Amino acid sequence: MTAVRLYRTMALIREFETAASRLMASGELAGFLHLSIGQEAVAAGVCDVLGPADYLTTTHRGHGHCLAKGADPRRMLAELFARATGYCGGRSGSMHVADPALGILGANAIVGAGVPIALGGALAAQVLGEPRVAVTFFGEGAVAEGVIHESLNLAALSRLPIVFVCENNGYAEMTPSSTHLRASSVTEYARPHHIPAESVDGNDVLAVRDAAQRAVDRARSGDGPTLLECRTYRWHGHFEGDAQGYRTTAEVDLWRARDPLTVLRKNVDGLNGQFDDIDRDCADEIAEATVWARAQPPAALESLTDHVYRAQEVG
Amino acid sequence: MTAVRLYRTMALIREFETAASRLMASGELAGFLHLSIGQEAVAAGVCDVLGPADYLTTTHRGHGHCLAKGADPRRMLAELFARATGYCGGRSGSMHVADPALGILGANAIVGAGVPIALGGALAAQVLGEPRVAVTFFGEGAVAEGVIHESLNLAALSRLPIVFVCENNGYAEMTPSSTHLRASSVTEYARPHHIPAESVDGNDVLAVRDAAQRAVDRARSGDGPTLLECRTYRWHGHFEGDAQGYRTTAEVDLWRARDPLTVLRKNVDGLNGQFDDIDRDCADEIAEATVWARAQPPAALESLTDHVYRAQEVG
Amino acid sequence: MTRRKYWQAINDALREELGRDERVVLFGEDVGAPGGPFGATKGLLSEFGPTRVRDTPISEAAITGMAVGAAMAGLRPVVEIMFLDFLPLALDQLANQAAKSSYLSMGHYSVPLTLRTFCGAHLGAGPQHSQNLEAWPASVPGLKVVWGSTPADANGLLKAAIRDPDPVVVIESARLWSTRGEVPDGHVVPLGEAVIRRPGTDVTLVCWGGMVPRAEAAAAALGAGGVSVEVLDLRSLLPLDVPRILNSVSRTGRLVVAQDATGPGSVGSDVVRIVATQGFGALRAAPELVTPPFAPVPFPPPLAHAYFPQESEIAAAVRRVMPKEIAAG
Amino acid sequence: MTRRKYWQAINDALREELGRDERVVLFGEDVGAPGGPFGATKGLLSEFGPTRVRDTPISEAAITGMAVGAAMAGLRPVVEIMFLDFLPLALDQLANQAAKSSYLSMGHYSVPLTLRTFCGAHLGAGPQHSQNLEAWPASVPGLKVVWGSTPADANGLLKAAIRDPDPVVVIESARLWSTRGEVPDGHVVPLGEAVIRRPGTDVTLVCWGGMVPRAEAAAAALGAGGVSVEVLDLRSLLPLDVPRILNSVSRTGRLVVAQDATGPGSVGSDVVRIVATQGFGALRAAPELVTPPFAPVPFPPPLAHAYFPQESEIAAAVRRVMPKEIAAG
Ligand SMILES: Cc1ncc(C[n+]2csc(CCOP(=O)(O)OP(=O)(O)O)c2C)c(N)n1
Ligand SMILES: Cc1ncc(C[n+]2csc(CCOP(=O)(O)OP(=O)(O)O)c2C)c(N)n1
Ligand SMILES: [Mg+2]
Ligand SMILES: [Mg+2]
Repeated sequence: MTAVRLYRTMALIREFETAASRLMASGELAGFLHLSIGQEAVAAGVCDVLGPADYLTTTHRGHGHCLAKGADPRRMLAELFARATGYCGGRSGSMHVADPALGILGANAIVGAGVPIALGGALAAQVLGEPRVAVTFFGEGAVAEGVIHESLNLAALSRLPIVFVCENNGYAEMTPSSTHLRASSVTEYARPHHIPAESVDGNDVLAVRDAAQRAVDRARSGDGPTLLECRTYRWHGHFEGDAQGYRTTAEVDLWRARDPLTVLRKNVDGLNGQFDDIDRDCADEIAEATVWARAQPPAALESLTDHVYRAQEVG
Repeated sequence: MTAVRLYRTMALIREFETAASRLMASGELAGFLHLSIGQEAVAAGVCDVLGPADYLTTTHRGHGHCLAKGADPRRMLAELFARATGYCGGRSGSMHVADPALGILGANAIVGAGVPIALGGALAAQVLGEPRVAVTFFGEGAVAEGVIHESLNLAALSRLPIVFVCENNGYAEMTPSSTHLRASSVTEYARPHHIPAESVDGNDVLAVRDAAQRAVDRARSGDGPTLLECRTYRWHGHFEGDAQGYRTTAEVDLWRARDPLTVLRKNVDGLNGQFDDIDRDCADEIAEATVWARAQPPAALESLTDHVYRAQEVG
Repeated sequence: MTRRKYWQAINDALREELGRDERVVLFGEDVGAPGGPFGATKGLLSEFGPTRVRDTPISEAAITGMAVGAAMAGLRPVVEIMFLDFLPLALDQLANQAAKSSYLSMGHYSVPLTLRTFCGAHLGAGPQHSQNLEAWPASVPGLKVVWGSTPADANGLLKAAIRDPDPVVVIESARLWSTRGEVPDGHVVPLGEAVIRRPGTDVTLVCWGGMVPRAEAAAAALGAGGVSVEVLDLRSLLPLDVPRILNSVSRTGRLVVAQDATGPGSVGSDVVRIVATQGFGALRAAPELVTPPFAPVPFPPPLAHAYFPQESEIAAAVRRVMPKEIAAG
Repeated sequence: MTRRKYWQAINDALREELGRDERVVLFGEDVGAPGGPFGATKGLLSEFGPTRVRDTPISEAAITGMAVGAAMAGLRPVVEIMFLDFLPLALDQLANQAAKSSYLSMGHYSVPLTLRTFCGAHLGAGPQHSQNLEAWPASVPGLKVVWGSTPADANGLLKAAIRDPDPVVVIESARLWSTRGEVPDGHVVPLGEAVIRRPGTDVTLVCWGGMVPRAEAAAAALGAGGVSVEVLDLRSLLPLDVPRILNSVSRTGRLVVAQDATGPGSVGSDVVRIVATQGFGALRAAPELVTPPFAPVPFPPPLAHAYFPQESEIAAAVRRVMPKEIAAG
């Protein structure tokens, strides 16, 4: 059943990132960690209407998207732990999860850069006549990067099977959206390209899923791109450790009160028992995954220069 | 009188570029030459409402803009001839005319690149509290470059005193606009940034001037940027020597029939005698300028490495 | 074996690859209906159709990014960046994305894209259309960079690039665009192999791309004067053919590198550095790097001529590394 | 003279320049209200107001272009590109515009802009936040590039950059962010001058930026073992201080360059090339260039540690260029 599946995805992301946050705080993880806690409905709603063959690119804040697309939380945690059995052999960390089996072309640490890469997935589907679509996630801050406008234009001109999903969480690092963008909705940026666009409540997973279904159907039937703006909020800082001087706890609390998991509980009747079970299951799954990942062998020093080239002939 | 002044500017550009075309055909000029014959009304109309202190950036097709801003045709021709007395000492050629005395921050051979540079002029005016505005010219093909969207956004956010002038001549090199852009008007790209925009007949110099006046007034009074689309057409190829297989002579003839100089003659009464005199004067002025420029000393070989740095201390 | 112009040999290679592998797609500014800004893609749109050969808007970053994604998704995209000078606009996608995807994904992905670009040096097109920026891509782990100096190499390197599983930048020379040469049938030039254009015993003269004819001319002139110059055309700038470079210098004991790029951060700087560090014992004289002055490229043909190293300048450098008595000869 | 952390010394320099010249303006992502992504612009917005200190959107190309135009129009803009890895996004504006404006206009314009950027190497932030791309700007005629390795130099070079009439790229090191040192009052470090961090007689060890402490440590360890290493901190990567480099090598006869950048197209490659071509006679052994392997930067700290050259690796290279009997000592 859809609501249960969606809840499960959100709960799993929530548990995964809550665990990651704890692991970072306790010093078990290195590097930068950008969490999407509070934004889970976007990942869950959009990816629910995708199959494993569909392409996906995401950002520095991409754990949720990858998990919702079907990524194994154990191998994702192993990657965060820099373990050899992580998605990238533990060598790339939080910001670069990629998996051909799931169509995940990659998370990305360069703001905006994943967007044209997703175009390429869509182009391949179009050229090869495959019924795949591509979805690219990006933040509202990324809309200031020129390459996104170039990509909207290209997608529109070639009627590429792609869905642009903007997670508008109100901030780019420590700076509020009003400093970055004049438009009151990111959907406005789709208009000049004549790309259909919709703005949805990004904390309402059913609304996100419905809008995503319309967009994916459009793409899959050859009618070209769509842009979805999902209005949401991140509960944690830009990265774990962010002092967050740029916002009030009152603002955060307002959004915590609109927890996407709670919203779904309220929107569907009589499933709280199942949801409680799911919460427990996910907590268990992530606890086990953490134990498993922690116990994995570390990224091998000998792997330092592996796979610089597919054809390993360059010194 | 305005119409006479505007006619004079257009006629001067027409003569200048017609001469340049001939000089290129006869082998006297080197490099690439991109002419704006047929588009003169845009340069004349816009620059007529600017003063020498206002900033301007333009493109590979920028002779008209520079002349309309007040550039000396002799020194411009000298630059095309690669003569030492040209605007850039003859060292930069057709695509890089620049002159601080006229606020010309430079023509540019990189599509789109002049646009953010003009923002800088506008920023300086704003910071220093000077009543200057900046105008940036670009083609409709350049609208596909991301940096233009970044620049629109920045200008809107900072309410910069700038006017974005898009000369929509229907082609980018050998490819028609429909291959580059989905929007039916370039003004659409201004909307998401909440930048006022107007589309005008780019062959009607009075209409261009009126729209430019509104835009410049807005900028000068602190109300921020405007985008103007001027719909026009280039009679010559993308560059001199272009075989132009991508369009019909019928199409060119249609636009030749809408010659901006003729349009002005039709739109104002009783000035044909003056206009004829102006035609003759401009022909004479350019003929003399050509003779002068040709006779100038060539760009000095010894200047090869001059001015790489302002402080010439690097070897 | 056919006699072809440089640009025709490129056109042939593209046609051959589009014909033999339906995963090959072509896109870029003016590459479709117009047949390429300089003719290299003539006829390909009508032959292979608009799904596989596409005109794109002027969006260097996005079209390169699209090529990256398409390559990851199973196509063999060939994207064109009209001038090498515009590469900075595509460089994030090239250096931060294409080059790193295989490494980042621990080899789960590869990025078999080919990026063709045109070095406008010697066209008289001025400082933003004449730069030799080959060292930028050639310094990025994960990329490969090649540059043919003959129609045969332009053809054979391009085909090898398209067939290669890694991202390859293929540079083409305005300077050589209309030069003619034999192109063997089914010609493919393996990436990473330099070639001796002229054997010699006194001095190794390293060059590539548009510089090769000037280096050959200098060598011929010097040969007539009794100095035997070995002309080594790198063809592949990344990876460099270090064994062939060292082998040549081990025989000659003398090295001159001639390039159209300015010195700092250049491929020629690397060649000198590699020989100095790995072939020091073989060097019988200080190596020389012949470059333009450290300045942008001026527009006027006479200044551009003075700017780019010419035969006489190269010959003078060769003479400088020779012992006095022979050099004078 | 005050004891300051590296980032505080940067903050001091910005405050001083904003205070002494009202043409100085600051902009970039998070530089205003947040006080900079890493604190370097703390307090400046409130002190100098939103006209002169601005938060910008994430638009590296446009903000760099805006800085170019602003500099041409009489301001002294200081623009921040958050990580050196993002420089490609700004590179057209930097290399094709800022660098060429003076040349193209025959000196009618100059572009006194300062571009500050942050090298994230050693932060554990992975392959797109850890690159040492200093050679790209340092290879462009018309630009200057500096990189301080101490709080005093970070301060004094930044001020010199802001006062300089030409476009200057100022790199700052994550690795050194919290290191402490004395900063003399009114300190200004002239662009283009290297400094001897430790005098020595046996080997010249060239380094810069985040590498300097490791080179100094290696030199100290070698000194204890009887090898006298002269540590030369370049500080300025463009222009290079060729006289000081050659002078040092003329005294030591031996050269090792240690860098966090990969080898091809690097500043270290240039240093070796310059010494090989201009100081060949002084060289008593093959020079060495110590670099990471030719690969992207891995994320895990142990792998990153293995990737970047450490003290022991540098010391080993120094020993290799020394005659056997001394090196063993
Ligand atoms: C090209 C580039 N510029 C700047 C950064 C630094 N940076 C990382 S995340 C971020 C903010 C992104 O904001 P947004 O797109 O809204 O995504 P969010 O973090 O809110 O999910 C910035 C500026 C970067 N990684 N890449
Ligand atoms: C970044 C960049 N990409 C491509 C080019 C090659 N180019 C020169 S002019 C041009 C077409 C520009 O079209 P448009 O903006 O409409 O101006 P128009 O020539 O019509 O005046 C192109 C693609 C360039 N100079 N710079
Ligand atoms: Mg955001
Ligand atoms: Mg046009």
